Amino acid sequence: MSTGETLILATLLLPLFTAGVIRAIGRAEDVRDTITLLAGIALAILCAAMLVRTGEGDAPSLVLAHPLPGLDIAFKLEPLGALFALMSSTLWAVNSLYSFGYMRAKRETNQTRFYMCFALAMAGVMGVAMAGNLFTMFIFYEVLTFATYPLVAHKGDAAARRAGRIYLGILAGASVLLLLPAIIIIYVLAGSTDFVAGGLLVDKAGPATAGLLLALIVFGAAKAALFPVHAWLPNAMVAPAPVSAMLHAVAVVKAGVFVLLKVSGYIFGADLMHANPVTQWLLWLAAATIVIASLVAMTKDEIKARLAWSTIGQLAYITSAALIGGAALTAGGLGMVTHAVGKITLFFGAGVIFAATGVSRVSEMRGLGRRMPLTFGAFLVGSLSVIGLPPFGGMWSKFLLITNAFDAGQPWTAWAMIASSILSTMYLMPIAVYGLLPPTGTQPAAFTLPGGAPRLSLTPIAITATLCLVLFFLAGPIVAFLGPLAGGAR
Amino acid sequence: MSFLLGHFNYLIVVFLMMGGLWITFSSRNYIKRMIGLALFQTSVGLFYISLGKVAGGTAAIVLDKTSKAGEALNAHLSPDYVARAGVDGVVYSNPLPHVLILTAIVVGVATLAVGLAIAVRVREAYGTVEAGEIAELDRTEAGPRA
Amino acid sequence: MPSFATPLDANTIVDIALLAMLAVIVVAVARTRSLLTAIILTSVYSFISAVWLVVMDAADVSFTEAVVGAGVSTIIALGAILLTRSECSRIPWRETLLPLLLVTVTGGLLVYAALDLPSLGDPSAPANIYVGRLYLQHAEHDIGTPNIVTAVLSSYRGFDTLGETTVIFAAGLGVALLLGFGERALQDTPRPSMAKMAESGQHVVLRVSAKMLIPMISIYAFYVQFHGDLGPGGGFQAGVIMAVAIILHALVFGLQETMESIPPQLARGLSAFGVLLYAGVGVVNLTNGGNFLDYDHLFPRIFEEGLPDSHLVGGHHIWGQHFGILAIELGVFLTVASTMVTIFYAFAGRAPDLSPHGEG
Amino acid sequence: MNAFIDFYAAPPGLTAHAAPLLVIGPLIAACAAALSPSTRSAWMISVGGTIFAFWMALCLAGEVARNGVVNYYMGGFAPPLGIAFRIDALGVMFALLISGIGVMAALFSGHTLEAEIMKGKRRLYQSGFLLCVAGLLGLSATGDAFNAFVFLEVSSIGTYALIGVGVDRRALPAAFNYLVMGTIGATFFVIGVGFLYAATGTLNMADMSGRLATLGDSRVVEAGFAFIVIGLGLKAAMFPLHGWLPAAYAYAPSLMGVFLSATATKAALYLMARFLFTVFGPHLDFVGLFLTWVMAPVAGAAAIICSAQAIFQTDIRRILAFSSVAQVGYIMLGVSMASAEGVSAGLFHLFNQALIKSALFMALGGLAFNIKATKLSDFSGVGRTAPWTMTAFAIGTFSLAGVPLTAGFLSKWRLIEAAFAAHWLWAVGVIAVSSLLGLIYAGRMLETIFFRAPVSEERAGEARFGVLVPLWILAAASVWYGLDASLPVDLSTAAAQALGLAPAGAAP
Amino acid sequence: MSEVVTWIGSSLAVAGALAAIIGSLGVIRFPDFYTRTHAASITDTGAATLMILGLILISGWSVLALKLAIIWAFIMLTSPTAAHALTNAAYGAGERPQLGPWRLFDRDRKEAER
Repeated sequence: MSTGETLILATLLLPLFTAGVIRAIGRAEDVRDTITLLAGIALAILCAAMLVRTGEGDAPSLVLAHPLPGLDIAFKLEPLGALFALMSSTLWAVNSLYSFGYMRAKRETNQTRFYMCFALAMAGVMGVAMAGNLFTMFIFYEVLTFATYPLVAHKGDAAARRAGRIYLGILAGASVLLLLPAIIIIYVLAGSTDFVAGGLLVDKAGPATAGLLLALIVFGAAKAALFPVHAWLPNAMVAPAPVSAMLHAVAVVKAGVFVLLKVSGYIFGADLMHANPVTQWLLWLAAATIVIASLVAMTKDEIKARLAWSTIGQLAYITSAALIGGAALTAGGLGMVTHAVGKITLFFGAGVIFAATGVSRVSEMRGLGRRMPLTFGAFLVGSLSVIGLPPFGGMWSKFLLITNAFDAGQPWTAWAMIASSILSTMYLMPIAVYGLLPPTGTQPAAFTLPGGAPRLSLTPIAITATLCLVLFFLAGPIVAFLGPLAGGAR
Repeated sequence: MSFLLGHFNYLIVVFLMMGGLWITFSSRNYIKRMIGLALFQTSVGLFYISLGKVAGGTAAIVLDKTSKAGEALNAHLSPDYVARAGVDGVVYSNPLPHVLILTAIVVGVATLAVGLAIAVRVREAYGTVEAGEIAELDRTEAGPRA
Repeated sequence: MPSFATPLDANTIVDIALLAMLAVIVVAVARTRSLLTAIILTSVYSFISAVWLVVMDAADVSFTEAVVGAGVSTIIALGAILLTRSECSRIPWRETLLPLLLVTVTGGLLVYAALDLPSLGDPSAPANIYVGRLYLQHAEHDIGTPNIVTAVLSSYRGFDTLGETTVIFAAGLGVALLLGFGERALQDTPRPSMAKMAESGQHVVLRVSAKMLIPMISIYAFYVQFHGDLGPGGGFQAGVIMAVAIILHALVFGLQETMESIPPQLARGLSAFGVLLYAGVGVVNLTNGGNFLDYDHLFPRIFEEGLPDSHLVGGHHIWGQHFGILAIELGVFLTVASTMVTIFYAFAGRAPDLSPHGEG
Repeated sequence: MNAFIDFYAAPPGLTAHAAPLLVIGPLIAACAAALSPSTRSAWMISVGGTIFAFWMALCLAGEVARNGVVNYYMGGFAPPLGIAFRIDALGVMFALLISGIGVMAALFSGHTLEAEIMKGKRRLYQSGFLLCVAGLLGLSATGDAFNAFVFLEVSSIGTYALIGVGVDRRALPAAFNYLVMGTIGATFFVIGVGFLYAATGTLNMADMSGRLATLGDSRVVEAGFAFIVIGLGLKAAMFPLHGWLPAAYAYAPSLMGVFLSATATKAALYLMARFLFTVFGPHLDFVGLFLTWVMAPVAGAAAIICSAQAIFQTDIRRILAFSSVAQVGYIMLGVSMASAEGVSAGLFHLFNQALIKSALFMALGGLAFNIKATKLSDFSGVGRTAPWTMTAFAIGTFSLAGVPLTAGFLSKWRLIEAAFAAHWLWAVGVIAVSSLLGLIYAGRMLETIFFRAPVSEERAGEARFGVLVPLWILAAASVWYGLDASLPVDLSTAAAQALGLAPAGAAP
Repeated sequence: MSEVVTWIGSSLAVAGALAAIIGSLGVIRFPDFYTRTHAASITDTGAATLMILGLILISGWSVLALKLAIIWAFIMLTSPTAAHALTNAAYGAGERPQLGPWRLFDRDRKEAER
């Protein structure tokens, strides 16, 4: 077994193994939490190693099983996947640290199941990131869905169970009804579902078929939350803050857009994306989603709901990039990373505020920044990054996305993005600004948790906020690294 | 007319079968349903036996054509017919359906015994063997145990 | 192939008359609400169909139908209504519409096909010219029994008969599982069950005639058993007749007395043993180098070589066939007789428990 | 299939007679169990008998892989005179399945009978179970139409009683209805065979098939076909003839739930496939018409309607039972495509269903010691108190709903693939919608079991070890065949070929 | 000679059949349980005797005749016993014979049926 294969296998098995260990030693809380954290760090290191190898032009691959003739569970690394894996694993490690503080502060029950499912979800994410064909990707995509269901329904009360049902209903339903048939059609047409540079379906499907397939996949990958399959995301916000932060800003939703990016680049290829008649309609729909989601976000007072709607809008950016194809894919990949880091910072902040004070409404947060300067400072950084202002990573991705949209002759999309950026300023900035600089006479809410924000949770916020800044300078290398994606698509 | 004569058996047997089936379907009483089922199965046997009848034949027990019984049998059959339809100069009916129906009759009585035994147990558990009343009891009484 | 028309001879006239009677009986069974009447009519139905079967040359089937349909079935059904109820409810006419539709459609399909069948008695009908005829031609040589039905039943299609014996065994098993082994009859006295009427000492006439009848019936059962090669009959019919003798004993002398002579455990064991015997004969053939149930290999070759040539028919040993059939017929006899007794014990030993929740 | 060539070890003498021994082994074991002195010895006989049958099935698999078809003449009489066993890849697949599930059920039976059956009757229960195994195995091996009827009855007669003798009195009317419907089904089958006999003069299926091919179409043959299909449809609980099934499976003692749900309806389906493709063959006009215009729509309706019905059941076993009927719909859908892909996908699905359903019923039955009721709400929070049992149950449920990495997913994949190959787009829709419904009832069960608070304080513990072993073997098989389905796929592909079906989407 | 014997045998058999029909008529028409049982049992033995005698004459001196004779003996044993058991059981169950002029209980019966 070559090093590359070992690496892939280790990346895949580490979270699974962690889940098993967590299940086995659930009672010993400290040991369990330490193991989670160590596993996160180890996974991040593994992913970094893979990223390096991929950057060197090496493409490790592994075939795990042959369920059916011509249909393998196979893995193959490429830049976008390596990036996605590294991003997710790093943020998992950070998020683990955050979870300890949050979960203990909130005295949540069933923590063992919580961490176990988290680890399983990470296995799903790793599988999606490294998948070598659509079939494998679908499998791990579903693993992700089912592993996160217990996290959404974590509380176990009626509201959580209902949200869990909606979550599972939409995600699994869409994937069974739309995504799976699409994959099978691709399999029947092409004889395999492998990701091929330049597009698997080139010469194998006409524009009409490709259009149908594209529509099936875009709506079938409901994790990308394009209108009208977005409804699960605001509902999933009943979950504890670390879940919302990690999964519904990073892993799950990004898995959705990641699928779209991969499908655009490696299944259809730029030509088929342009040739088929459906792309245009979908782009308009994405543009509409961008604007409408931002508008809805403005009406939400509940901070997590506001962030969730914001996420829907931001995801549609990346969906648009995937639909445009070509060089836009690079921009989409970058956007995926920067948005993830920015949004997780925001969710961390919201979670800390809630844990410390029990406040979850924007209108009640005025002046809290005085008591929690670090939290609100980081929140401000995250907001700026998500809006797309320098000197944070979000700026480059938005810039590239918008210019690509203009270049590709999609001015409507570009203008929607610009409008949405303005709107996002309007719904994000007030939170941090009023928090730090409240109108005179505001009485900030009191701490309900003795000692204020949980210490363990503050470090992660600082880390991710710093990352937002670092990404501003890393944007160039990342774009260069993702180059093969765009090149391959041409 | 001769067509009707040739198919009269089948028509009546169909009527008998359907009579049995009708009793089974329409009755609500378990015992009556079993009776209907028994009639239905027996009638299917009659259908098979009708298939195996050979005109002017005798039971499939080997007979010497020179014996008294054999001669009596062949007395009112044309030699041509005997040569065509007979084996060694004697016309027999087809034994195969008989064998099959022997088996089927046994299956019938086995089914009847088990069905009636279940009916007896139903009577003990529910106090009735009428399907409607049983369904009513199942609806109204929760979590019953026999 | 010359076309064939069913002759309008005495045979056909009797056939038509009997079938018409059967039709009338079926209508009567459907109309009556008394279950007792229905059971008696069904018994009559079986009896008339047994007569009809003789007209159709199906002597063995007729025999079976008479002992089973008119005999044992009736006894079981009577036992069942004694333990349940003897009236059935009136069916609202609306509820008869769907069954009527189903039956009409099914019947229509049957008539549709039946009118396409060859005429009754056609010797050149496909059913009669192929396998059936082959049996008539080969049975005496292959098997050596004059009764071809027995030859087919126990040798050519002996595997079916093994299945049939198993079905009977399974039925006995099922009834015993559901109703027990009549153990209640052994536990307590007096018995408020089927045997009630026979229990008091008044029935002198019954007792005397039963004492005469039971040995006669038993001897007749053995006659049927061993005469199966030559004439109608065989293990199955004999077993039922034997069981009837035992049932008669129970009816007249009381269930407990019968159970003392033939314990339920014995009956149960024998019914399993019968199947074992049958299957065992098959396995013996296997070990002697033949196929399953190939009685030609019932005895090892060495053993058979010492036999006089008189047992060879056309260079072919019918000796094994003869004894093989005897052995399996014995297995059938044991299983059938003891299973019928087991079933009777189960029904008769079940006191009518009228409380809504009986024993489980 | 080639995997089997090296994968058996039996003396040649035994291999030559594996076909009858497959049936006779359990049959003799049944008699021995009835005669055995104690419950425990009966249990051991039961396990031994089923293992012997499984061994014989493996031997046959090796023979079939080597020679294609195993013919065995009972009594040494070649057909059409005698009864012949004719075992091809399809038959071997069912023999393996039935005997394999039989072994699992026998292992399971030791404990479950203790909980559910009166003391003195357990031996007889084992005996009846073995008879049922023998009957179903006979069904999968026989090449004679009337012999098939006999085995149909051998497997059924005892079963009717076995279903009725439980702790739940509702099992009794259920068993009675099953008996009536089963007997009508079997009698219809006999009528059908009678018509075919009238048309061909033979009872051997292969012989019949040859004669029918030269005979062509006639009203007698059509009626025979109709009666055989309706009769077997009743036995197989083919929608809309499934009315008897939910109650029978739901209220029966667990052993019967485990074994019957996995095998009984499947065996009837097997026989139907035999008649559809071997005896009649899709080249006959009315068979083709029937497949396309009757069976396929009915199967689709079953898959959707019964899945929907399953969602609204309150009794957990009834959910599973309705799901069984829906799955029969899937299988029928595959079969009705009359293409090699469709039939093999249907058979693959059938194989998975057998594993899944027996595992699910086994998990529920394993808890019968602790949970005396069968309502879904009674299982609230059991996932916490009996994690091992319920994790296996969850795996089974996932496979049932067709979640990836389980065998159930792959078979649905194959079905959809086959539907595309046959250009039956509506069938793809049906499977997708029905899968979604399946996800809903699966989710409903799992949510109650894992995410609701336990109903009572007294903790319902794990199933016994003796139950967990077969349960986890079955659950692990579901996962294993989700990762590497080569065995069932090979088997089902070989089986479809044995039915003489052409590959490629030749269907209309 | 044999012609004559066959004729006699046939007429006996026909006479037996007629007796059976008359007996059945009695079963239907007689007023109460005991008279009906009486009609049934007496024809059962009488008609059977006639028929079997006729059949023996037709069959001639053979094993068949012996078998028929055994059957006759069997019927003579069982039929009266069965009739006895029936009436005995009926009497034990409280069924009483009806006494008095014919017309009266014919009318009674019709009223009871109404």
